[in-house]
Formats: sequence, C-alpha cells, structure tokens
Amino acid sequence: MLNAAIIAILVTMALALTRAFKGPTEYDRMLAANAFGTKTVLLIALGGHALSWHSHLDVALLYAMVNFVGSIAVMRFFEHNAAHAGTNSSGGGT
Amino acid sequence: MIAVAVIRLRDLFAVVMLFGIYSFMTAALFMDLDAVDVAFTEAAVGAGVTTVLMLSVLRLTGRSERRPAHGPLLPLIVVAVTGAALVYGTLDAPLLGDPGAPANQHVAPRYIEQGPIEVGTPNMVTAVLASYRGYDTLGETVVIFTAGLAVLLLLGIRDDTDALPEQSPLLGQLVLRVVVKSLIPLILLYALYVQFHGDYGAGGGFQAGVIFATGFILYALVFGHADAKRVVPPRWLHRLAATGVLIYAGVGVAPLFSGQAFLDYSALATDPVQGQHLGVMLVELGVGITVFSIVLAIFYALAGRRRQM
Amino acid sequence: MSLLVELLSGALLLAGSVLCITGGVGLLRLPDFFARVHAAGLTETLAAPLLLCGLMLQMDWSLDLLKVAMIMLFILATNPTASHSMAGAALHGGQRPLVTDPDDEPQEDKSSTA
Amino acid sequence: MNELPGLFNYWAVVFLMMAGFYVVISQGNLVKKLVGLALFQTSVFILYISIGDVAGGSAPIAAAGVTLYSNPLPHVLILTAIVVGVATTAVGLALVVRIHEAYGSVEEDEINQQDLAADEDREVKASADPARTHEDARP
Repeated sequence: MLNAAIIAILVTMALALTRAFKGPTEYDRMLAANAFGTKTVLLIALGGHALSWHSHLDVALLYAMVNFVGSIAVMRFFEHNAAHAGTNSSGGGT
Repeated sequence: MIAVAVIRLRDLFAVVMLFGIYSFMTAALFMDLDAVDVAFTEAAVGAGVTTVLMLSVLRLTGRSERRPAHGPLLPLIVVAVTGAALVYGTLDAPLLGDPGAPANQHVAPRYIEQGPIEVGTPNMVTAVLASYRGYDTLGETVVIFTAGLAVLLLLGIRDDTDALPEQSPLLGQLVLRVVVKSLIPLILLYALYVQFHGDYGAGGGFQAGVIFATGFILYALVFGHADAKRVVPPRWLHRLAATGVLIYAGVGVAPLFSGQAFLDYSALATDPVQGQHLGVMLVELGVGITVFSIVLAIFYALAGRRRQM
Repeated sequence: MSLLVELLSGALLLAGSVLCITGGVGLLRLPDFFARVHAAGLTETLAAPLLLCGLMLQMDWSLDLLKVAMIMLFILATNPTASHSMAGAALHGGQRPLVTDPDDEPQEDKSSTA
Repeated sequence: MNELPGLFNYWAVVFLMMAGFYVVISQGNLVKKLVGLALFQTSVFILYISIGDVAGGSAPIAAAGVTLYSNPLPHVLILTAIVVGVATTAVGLALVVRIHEAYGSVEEDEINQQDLAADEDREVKASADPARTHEDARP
C-alpha cells in the first residue's frame, strides 16, 4: 500500500510539473511549484520510510518550511508587481 | 529531472520558478544517493535562499527581458562537441556505486573507521568537515564572509531604515500574518536543533545558519524590511559575521598555546575525544553564525534596495 | 490488533493517494486559476494528513513519530495559508474568476475585442 | 534507483552541465546567465555525490550494525560548496543589480552597444581636440 501511495504521489508530481511547464499565467506556475513542493515532502516522508533512508524526516520537515518560504517570496514579488502596475501601467517591465 | 533542465530555457520568471522545482528534485536525488547532509543543505539553500535572492533581483531588474541575441546554432555546436568529449571521457570511469572506485579507496576508509572513535561524533560528515578538514572549512567560511563583504561593498552598507517607508504588500493578509507569526519560532527552534544535533544526525553549522536566516527572511517578507531590520539590525549582522569567523579561527589558535597544531582540538580538554567534540561544536557554532549573518545581510542588501528608475 | 492497524493504515494511504491524484488531475484539467487553486489546495490539505497518518501507523514509537506529526502540523498550517494568499495575490494582480461556462469563452473574447 | 546501469549518472551530469553551459554562452540576459551558472554548479555537485555513492551503503552516520557507508568526503566538499555557491551567486546578482543601475539594462548586447557608443563618443572628442587627450593620458 505504501508503494501504491508513492506511485500516486509520483503521478501527481508529474501532473503538477506539466502544469508548471504549461501554466498560462505565472500564478499557475506558482501554484504548481507549491503543489510540487508539498508532494516532494510527502514523497520523501513515505519513500524514505519505504527505502529506510537515514533521517529522511528531518529533510522532509525542512522541505515543508522552505516550500512555504518560497511561496511567500513569490507572492510578495507578485504583490510588488501589482502595486507597481498601478503606477507604471506596465506590469513590472522596464 | 532531465526534462526540467531542457524546458527550463524560457521566460525569466518561469525560469526561477522552475529552478526552485529543480532544486527540490536535485535534493531528492541526493537523498537517494545517501548524502543526507548534502540534501539538507541543497534543500535549504537551493530551493529557499536562491529563489528568494533571484526574485528580489528580478524585482529590481524587471523580468520581461528575453531576446535571443544570435542564432542558437553556434552555441549548440560548441555544447554538443564538448558534451560528446565529456561522454567519451566517462567511458573509462568507474560505475555508479562501485565500492572499489579509486575515489572510495584513498582516505575515506580511514574517515569512516576512525571518525567516530577519534572525533566522537557519529555523523562522519560533521567529523570530516570540522576536524579532519578543518582548514578547508575555515577557508570556506572565509570565502562566504568575503562574498558577503563583496555584496555589501557593491550595494552599500548604509542602513537607512527610514528610506524604506513602503509597507510589505502582504501585511494586509491577516491569515498569513498570524500563521507566519506562529511558525517563525518553530523554524528558529528547528534551526537550533539542526545546529546542535549535527553531531548525531544530519545537520550542522551551514544548514542551521541558512535555516535560521530563512526564518528571519520569512519575517521580513511578510512584515516588511523596516520591521525586520528593527528586530535584527544590519549593523549587528556585520559584527556577527566577523564574530563567527573569529570564533572559528580562535578555536584554531587555542591549541597553539599548549604546543599543538593549528585546529587540533584534542588539546582543548584533557581527554582528546572530549576536546575534539568541544572543538567541533564550537567550530560549527562559528560557521553557523557566519552563514546566518551573511545570508541575512545579503538578503537585506538585495531586497532592501529600491528600483532606481 | 496489528492486522487492524495494518488495514487502517492501508485504507488511509489509499484514500490519500486517490485524493492526491484527484488534486493533480484537477490542477491540470480545470479551466481557470481559481478553480485550480481550489483543486490543489483542498485535496492537498486532506491528502497530506491522510498519507502521513497512514505512515505513522506503520512506524514504531520514536522521535521520528513526533517529526511526522510536526510535518503534518506544518503542512496543515502552511498549505491553506499559501493557497489563500495565492488566490489573494492573483485577484490583486488582475486575475478574475471565470464565472461563465468555459465553452462560451471564445465568443466572449470576440465580443470584447470587437 | 541504484540499479540504473553504471554510467548513466555521468551522462546525466554531462547533460545538465551542457544545458547550463548552453544557457551561459547563448543567452544575453545576465540573470539568465547566472541561472545557467547555477545549473552548471549543481551538475558538478551531482557528479561528486554520485562518485561518493557506494551501492548498498547507508548514509555516513555511524549506526549499530551498519558496516558499509557511502564516502563522506565528497559530501563534505559539496556541503560547503553549496553554501559557497549561493554566496558567489549573490555576488553575481549584486553585480547585475549594479549593472542595471548603471546601464538600465541587463542584456549583454545592449550593454555592449552602450559601451561602444561611449567609446566612439570619446574618440570623436579626442580627434577633435588632440591636445586634450594628451593631457588626459598623462594623469
């Protein structure tokens, strides 16, 4: 059952990756990246257990944090652009 | 993983996004290759800090620039030829996972067999990092320090807090604020755990410093730079960075007084193993402090800068 | 007892996997960004705890169990927050939810350009 | 996935390295070039780590009952290299920011053009007034 779960996570990762490549807007890419990060956390937690890696849970925990920080940074970037778009009329380009 | 690399050659913002994903994958690969510490570092650095720094630069320079300057044919040919040469070169290389490969024959067995006994830390990576190759690590710490100095020199050291009246645009989101506020202590606690547990499990000064800095970067992202600078003034950071290097070098100098070699921690206590342990811990602390303050200072310098035109 | 735990863990893992894939498909197939946010955010927030609970049931008592709990807590706290503020950012950045049927979209485009 | 046939890791590394190399030499945007450099860097990391891997070994953390560990030395080298790498990338980014402030662009050819234009400007001035260039050259 663990294996089935791992395969499911891998499939979802692939789907998220496709969305990240296609992503018509940047927001889609960001969403996909976030989903991908979460899936990586799960993959390492489950896969590490299945393959009995050493201290995989530390890494998974760290990933969860870093993923969140990354998303926040991206959002801040967007909001900044949006604020600039109001004055510049062009969304952040030079 | 390979696919990521290929399709990544596109729009600038997407590139940074995908680079984050790519970092995650690299780190997962490192896990698979039994390099726990490296995966740890790559995750903290590649996916977190690099993304944040790149984004703050994109904010400054604009992201829509994209123009193929000349035809891709010539670079492609160069790349293909170089790649072919390299592939040809690998044909003689030892197979993946071969215990008899030359790289695994020379000094590694000694580190593996003697490390836990001589240094007293179960994590051999920490032992090698701080004790056997202490000189290297001192050098790396100094390099990081120098890089931080270079960034500060390029971007200016003034901390004009009042020059940044802009509030963080994310400040308006109540949910985010509350969650982040409650998460930051956890992150910092975890960083301390990584720092001091590095002797036994994955972790150590480099990772802990980065995670600690990540906590503050998160704070700065959500609550704005002015607030973050009030919590950790840049002035302190500059001093902290120097302090970290000094701790390391000081630990190295201390044995000289009792007639031992530079960075020979055995002289720090009466029992050599205990001395080693103490030395490793202090050195890791120095590294952690330096890395933390340099990463945060770089972040302040890059992200606190306003667009000039 | 152990059989029960095993079964329970298996069921949780299976449910988690199904949700996970659902979320992935939703992420790929739904027509606009806000629908995708809801697909990804909602399923992930449930799938992750399910999977991690399933994992916890298979593990022995140790510090690792606490770590899994921490991961779960972390995902539970950060994931909805991230989705929420992503949707907020998108709305702020000029994205509007697609309220009409996606099949009507081309016509609407034409009328707006005309 | 340790069962992957022998040399695959090197090929993956070479591929990644070449992808990074290609980005560096073919793209005009300086930020993009830095990303390419980072890609190149990671490929080297992977090379080292895969060299240090030992089939069937466990992570180099001493544990009871484990006798085969993977090689800790590459791990140490790469561990420090990653952090140093991010520091150097930061220096590069800082340079890019300064360049952007000085030239108003981060595209290589635009910067070159501006440089050329500035040079020509100077030459024109110099040919118009040879005596002044002499003075300029002395200090």
